Amino acid sequence: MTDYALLLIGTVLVNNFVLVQFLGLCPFMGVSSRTETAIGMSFATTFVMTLASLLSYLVTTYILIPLNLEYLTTMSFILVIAVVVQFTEMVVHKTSSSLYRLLGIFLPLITTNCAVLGVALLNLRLQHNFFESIIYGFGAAVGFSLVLVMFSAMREKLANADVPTPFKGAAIAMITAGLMSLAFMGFAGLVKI
Amino acid sequence: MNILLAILVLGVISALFGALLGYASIRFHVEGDPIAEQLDALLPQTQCGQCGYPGCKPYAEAVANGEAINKCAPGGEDTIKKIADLLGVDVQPLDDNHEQDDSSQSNLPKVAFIIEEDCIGCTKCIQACPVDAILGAAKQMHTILSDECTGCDLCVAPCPVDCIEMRPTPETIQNWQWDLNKIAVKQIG
Amino acid sequence: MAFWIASSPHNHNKAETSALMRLVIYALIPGIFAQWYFFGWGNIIHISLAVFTALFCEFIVLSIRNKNNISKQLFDGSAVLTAVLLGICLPAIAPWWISIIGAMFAIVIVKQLYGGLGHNPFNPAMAAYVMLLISFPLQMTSWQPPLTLMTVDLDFANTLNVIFSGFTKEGYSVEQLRTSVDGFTMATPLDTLKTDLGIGFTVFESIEKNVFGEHFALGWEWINFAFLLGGLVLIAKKAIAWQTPVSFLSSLFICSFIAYTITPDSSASTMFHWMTGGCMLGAFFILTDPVTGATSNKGRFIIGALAGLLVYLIRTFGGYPDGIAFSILLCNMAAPLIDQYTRPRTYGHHTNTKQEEAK
Amino acid sequence: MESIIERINQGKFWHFHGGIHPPEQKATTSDKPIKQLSLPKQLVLPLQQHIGRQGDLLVEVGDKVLKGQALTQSSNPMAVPVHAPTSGTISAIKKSVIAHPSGLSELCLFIDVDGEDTWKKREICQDFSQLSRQEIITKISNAGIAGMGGAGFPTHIKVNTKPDINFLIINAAECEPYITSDDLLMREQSEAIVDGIKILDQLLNPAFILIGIENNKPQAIKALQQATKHIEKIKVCVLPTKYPTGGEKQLIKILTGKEVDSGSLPINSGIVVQNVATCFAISDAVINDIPLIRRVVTLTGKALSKPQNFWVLLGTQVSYLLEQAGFVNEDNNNQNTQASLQTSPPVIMGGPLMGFSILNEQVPIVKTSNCILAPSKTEMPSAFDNSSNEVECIRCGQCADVCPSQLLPQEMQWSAKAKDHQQLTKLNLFDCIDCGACAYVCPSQIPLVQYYRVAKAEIRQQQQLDIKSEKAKARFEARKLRLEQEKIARQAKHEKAAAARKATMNKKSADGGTASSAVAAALARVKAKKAADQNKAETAEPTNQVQDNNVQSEKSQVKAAIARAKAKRLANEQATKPAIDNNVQDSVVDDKKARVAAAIAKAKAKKAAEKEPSSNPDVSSAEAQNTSTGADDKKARIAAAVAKAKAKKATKKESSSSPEVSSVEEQNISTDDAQNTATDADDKKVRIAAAVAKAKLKALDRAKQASTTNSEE
Repeated sequence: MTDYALLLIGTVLVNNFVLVQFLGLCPFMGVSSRTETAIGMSFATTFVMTLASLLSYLVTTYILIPLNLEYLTTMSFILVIAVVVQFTEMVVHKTSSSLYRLLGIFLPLITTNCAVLGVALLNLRLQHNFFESIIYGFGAAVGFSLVLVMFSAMREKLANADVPTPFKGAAIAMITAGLMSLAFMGFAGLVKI
Repeated sequence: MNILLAILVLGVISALFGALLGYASIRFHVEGDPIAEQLDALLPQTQCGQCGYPGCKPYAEAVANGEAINKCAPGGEDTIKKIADLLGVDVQPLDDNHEQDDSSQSNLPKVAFIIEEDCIGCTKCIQACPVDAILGAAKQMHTILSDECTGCDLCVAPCPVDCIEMRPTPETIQNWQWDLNKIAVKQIG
Repeated sequence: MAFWIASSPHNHNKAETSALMRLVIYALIPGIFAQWYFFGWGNIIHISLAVFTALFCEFIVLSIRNKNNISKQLFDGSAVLTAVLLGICLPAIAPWWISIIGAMFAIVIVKQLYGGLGHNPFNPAMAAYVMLLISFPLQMTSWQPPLTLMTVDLDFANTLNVIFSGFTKEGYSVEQLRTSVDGFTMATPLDTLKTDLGIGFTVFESIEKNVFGEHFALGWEWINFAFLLGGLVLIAKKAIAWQTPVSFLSSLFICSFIAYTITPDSSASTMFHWMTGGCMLGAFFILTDPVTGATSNKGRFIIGALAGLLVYLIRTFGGYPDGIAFSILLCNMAAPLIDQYTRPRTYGHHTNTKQEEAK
Repeated sequence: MESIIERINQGKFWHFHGGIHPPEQKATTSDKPIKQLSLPKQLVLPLQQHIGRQGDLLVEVGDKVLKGQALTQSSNPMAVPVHAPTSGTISAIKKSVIAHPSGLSELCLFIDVDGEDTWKKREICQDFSQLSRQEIITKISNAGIAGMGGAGFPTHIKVNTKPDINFLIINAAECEPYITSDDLLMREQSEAIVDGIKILDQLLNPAFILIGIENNKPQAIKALQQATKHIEKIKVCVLPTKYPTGGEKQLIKILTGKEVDSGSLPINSGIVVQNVATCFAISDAVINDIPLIRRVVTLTGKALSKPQNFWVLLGTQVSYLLEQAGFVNEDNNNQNTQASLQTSPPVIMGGPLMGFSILNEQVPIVKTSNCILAPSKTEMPSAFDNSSNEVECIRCGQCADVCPSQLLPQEMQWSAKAKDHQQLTKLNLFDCIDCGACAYVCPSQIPLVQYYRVAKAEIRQQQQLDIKSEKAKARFEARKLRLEQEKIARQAKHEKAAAARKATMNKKSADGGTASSAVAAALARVKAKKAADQNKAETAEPTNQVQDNNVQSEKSQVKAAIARAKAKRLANEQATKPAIDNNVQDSVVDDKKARVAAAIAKAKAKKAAEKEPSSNPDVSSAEAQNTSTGADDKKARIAAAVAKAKAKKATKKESSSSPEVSSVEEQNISTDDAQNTATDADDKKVRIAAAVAKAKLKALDRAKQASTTNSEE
C-alpha cells in the first residue's frame, strides 16, 4: 500500500507533470487567467486523465497485446482520449453552461493536451499494472490541477501589477511559471522511485 | 492478414465508442444558448444603433455568435470589459470608427435639450426617439424628459429646424465625485 | 483667500516604509556578527558585493522605466534588504560572481520585472538563492567549516583572495580548505547528518563528528540564536507579524517531534532542526516578508505551518540538505490562493465572506 | 440581554477590532470654558444642512426676521426646517459656497444682522411629561433638529420609531483628536442634556439607556454621573480611549457586543444612537422652545493664537471665527511658500481624521460642523505638502490590523487602483466607514480613504447607469410593442374597409344599383385616401390622375367628381409643403401665427449665428421674439420652412470645403429627403442609416479636427 502512496506523492509533487516534466503547458497558460476557469478546467482534466489512463490500460492489455498489435497503441490511445473528452464536453455543457462557455475552446483542446496522451504512454512504458496506472493518471491530474489553480490565483493578482508593457500578459506568466518550476525542483529526490 | 485484423479491431472499438457517444449526446442534449440575454443585460440599452445594429438586442445576438465586442460606443470601455469577462475573451480597445461617445469635456453624460422657441411641433423627433423620451404631439410644443433620455442623439438629425442640442447634465452635490487629481496624488510607478 | 483642498485624514503617524526596512536590516546585524565570528569575513564580503550590485541594477531599471524620484525609491531599503539576505545565505567562500549573478537575478528579474516594490509574488532573495543552487551546485555547496575546525587561518585578506581567485595566499584550493585534519571534507551539520543517515549510521554515531560541536551544530547554533534574537526584537517593535514565525517553528517542532518519538535513532532532535541551517533566518526575516506573504492572520498561520512541513520533508527525505529556500518559494506560490480563501469576517457579515459569497 | 447589563455594571465592555491611538491634542481647548461670541455682521444659512431635502422657503428678500423665526418649513419628512439665528433682514437668497468637500455652491439665505437680537414669541413648557408623543415629535421636527455628531440625519425620523426599543445609546465618545465641543457641553450643560435624554426616554421607552463616554474626559464623566445619579435607568459607561470609538457601529459593538448587520440601520436591531449635542438641542427645543440656531464649535490648531470653544450661531462664516480666535497665517509671513497652488495652510472643518478642508473663508458653520482646525506646518506636515509622497504598498498589513470594520485595505487599494469594481464589492468596500485609521498608519503614506471614496462614487454611478439602462430597455420594449399594435390595427382597418367595399359591390350588383351614392362616395374617398397613402414616395401629379381614371371606369360620374375634388385638394396641399412633411392626415388649421413668424426670424438669425460661431443662440432667439409682433398667416410659415431648408443646405456647403465631405452631405441631405418621404413610422433601416451617417459625419469631423490638431502640434 505504501508504494501506491509514494507513487501518488511522487507523481503529484516530485515529477509534477507541468513543472517538472513540462507536459500540458498550453492549457496551463491558456486557462489560468481566472481562478474559476482554472478550477473548472482542473476538474475536467482530472476526470479525463483518470478515465483515459484506465481505458488505455484496458485496451492495451486485453485487446492489443493478445492480438500482438502493439504498434496500434498510440492510435488507440488517441481514439480513447477523444471519446472521453467528447463525453466530458457533453457532461460539462449540460451541467454548467457558464463553465462550458468560460472554458470555451480549451475543453475540446484537452484531447490534444500532451499531459493526457503522456500519461497513457508513460503508463505503458513504466509497465504499471491496472491499479498503478489509475493512481498514476489520477496523481498526474491532481499535480496538474494543483499547480494550475495556484498559478491562476497568482495571475489574477499579477493582472494589476505594474509590469513593464512588453512583459504584460503571457510573458510575465511564462516567467512566473519558470520560477514556480524552480521551486518545484526542491522536491527532487523526495521519493526514490 | 494482420492488416485486416488491425482494421477490424479498430473498427470494432470505434463502433463501440461511437454507440456510447450517440447515446450520451441524446441524454445530455442541451437546447438554446442563454448567452444572448446575458449580453443584452450588459449593454447600456441606448438603442442608438451606432454599432451598426438596430438596437441593443440584435447587437447582443450578433456578439453571441462572434461579432466584435468593441462596437458599443455609449457603453465605452467598461461595457467592453464586462462583455470580455462574460465571454472570457480578452479586452480590445473601443473600435475607432465609432467615436467615443462619453463626452470628453465633462465626464457627465449628455442629454438632449429642445430649444422651445424654435420647435414647430413636427413630431419627427418623437418618431425617432427609441425610448419615447420626447413629450409632445403634432403642432404642440415638444420637450425632452431629461432623466429618460439616454443621450443617443438619434433625434438631433431628423429635426428640420435644428432645435435639439446635446447638453451635459449640471454637476450638483449629489452627482459630484471625488476625483483623484484634485488632490495632487502622485503615484510612484 | 482660497485654501487648498486636502483629503482627510490630514495627519499621519510618520511611519515610513524605508524606516521599516532599515529596522529589519538592523535586526539582521546580530546574526551577521555571529556569522562573522564563526565563519570569518566571507559572508560580509558577499553581502557588500550583493548590496552594491542590487543598488546598481535597481538604479538602471528605475531609470529605464523612468520612474519619478528614483533616489527616494532606491534608498527605501528594499533592495539593500534583499541583497543582505542573499549575502547571508550564500556559502562564505563561494566565488565572487555567485553573489553578483544572484543579486542581479533577484533585483532585475524577480522584483523589478513584476513592477518593483510590492508587486513581486516571489521573495527575490530566495528565488535568487534557489536559481544559484540549481545552476551552480558545486560552488553553492562548498560550505566553509567553522574557523576553529579549519587548518588554515582565514583572515580578511586571505578570504578576499579565496573569493576572488579561488585559492588562498598559501595556494590552498577551496576543496583543501574544506578537508579537516583527518582528511574528510567537512560539510554543514545538516549535510553530514543526511549523508550519514543515508549510509546507515544512527544519529548518535553521526553526532560524534566534530562538525556538530557539543550541542547541536558548531557555529550554526549561535547564528540561529542571534537571528532568533533579531526576530524577537522585530516582533516587539511590530515590524513583522508574529503569526508566521510562531506557526512555522511550531509546525517544524511538531513534525520533528513526531519523527523523533517514532524512530529516535534515525531522525534528528527538534532542537537540532531549529538551530541548524537557515531556520531562524527563514522564520523571522524571509517568511515574514509582507509583500510575498499572506495578508490575513489566518493565512499567515497556514503559510507558516505549510512551510514548516515542507522544510521537514525536504530535510529528511528530499535531495537538498536545507529546504528553507524551496519551502519559502512554494509558500509564496500558494499565498495568493490561500488569500482568496482566508479573508477575515467583516463587521456586520455573519459568515466568512468567501462562504457568504458562495452561498 | 441580562448578561449585557451585568457586564456593563461591572464596567467590562466588549472591544472592536483595530483602532488607533493618535495624539489627542485636546488639552489646548479643554481647559477653557465655552465663550459667547458677539454677533457677526452677516449670516449665511444654507437651506440644506442635513441628509435629506431642503425645506420650502417662507421668506423673501427684504423681510425682517426675528430670532428663532422659521425661514423654511418641511413639506416632506426628509426635509428639516432652518431658523433665523438672530433678528435682522434677509439681504439675499442666492447660491454661495457651502461646507462640502466639493466646494460647490448651494442656495443660501443671507441675513444682515441688525444687532437687537429680538426673540420671536416663545412659550416655555414647564413639564414635558404631559406632552403627548406626537406633540414632542412635531416640536422636534419644527425646531429643525438634525444629528449633530457629523452625519446630520433628521432626528424626528430617528425618534419616530415604535417605542420599546432595546437600547438608547448616547454617543459622548468624541474620539477624534483636537475636538472638545461635546466635552465642554457636557461639563456646562449636563442637566439640560439629561432632560433631553428623559424626553427621548419618554418617546422611545428603551429597556436601557447607555451613555458611552471615553475615559479621557474625567470632569464630563463626573458631571454626567452627578446629573444621572437619581435615574436608575441611565448608565454612564466609561470606555477606553481608542479612535474610532465614536463610530456608530463601533460604539454599539463596545456597549452591547452586538454587530449591526451590514447594509442595515441600527434601528433594525432595536438600537437608537443619539449624539450628546443633539440631546441638548432636543431639550432646548421641547422645554424652552428654542429651535436649533447655535452650537458649540471648537476652534483649535497651532495656527490659532487663542484656541477655544465658542457658542457659534449657525451661518457664521469661518472668516469671522478665525478672526475671533486670532488666526496667525504664518505661511504669509515667511514668504518662502512653495508652489503657487499652496496659497495658505488648509483650514479643516471637522477633526484631523474625518474632517475635510474648506475651499475658502466664506464657508458658513452648519448644524454638523463641530470643529474648525487650523493646523500649523510643524503640527501636521502631511496636510501641507501638496504632492503626496506615496510609495508602493508593501502589504505590511498594519492597515488591516487597525481597520475597525475588519476589512483588508491593502487588497482594496490594489483593486481600487485597478478599478476592479466586482472585486471591490466582494471585499465589502461599502462597509468602510471612511474613518481614516488605515491611511493614518500606512507606512507608504497611500491616501487610502481617497481611493475608496473615488471607488465608491464610481460604483454608485455605475449602479445609477445600470438602473437607467434598465428603464431605457423597458421603454424601448414598450415602444416596439406599441408600434406593432398600431401597425396591426391599421392593417385591420384597411381589411375592414376592403371587405366593406366588396360587400357594397355585391349588394349593388344584386339589387340593380339602388345602393345609395353615399356608400359609393365613402368607398371612393377611402380608395383615394389609401391611394395617397400607398404611393407617398412618388408625389408627382400623374399618379393621382391614374387613380382617378380607374375610379371613373367602375363608378358613376358623381362619385368620380367627389373623388377628383378630394384628390385635387389633397394635391395642392402636397405641392405647397414639399419640405416640411406635415402630417398629411391632420389638416388642422394653423392658428399659432406668432410662433410661425418667430420661426422665420429664428431661421434667419440661426443662419447668421452659424456664420459667426460665437454669437449666442439665445440672443438671436430674443430678437426673433420682438420682430414676430407683425404676424402674418400660413404663407409666412411655409416660407420660413423653405428658408430654413435652404439655409441648412447653404451652411452645410460653405462650412465643408473638401468634396468628399460634401458628398457625405449630399448623402446626408438625400437621406433627409428620403426620411421626409418615409411614410411608414417604423421604417427602421433608413433611420438607422441616417444615424450611422450622422455618426460617421461626426467621426469624420472629429478625425478632420484631430488631423488639424495633429498638424498644429
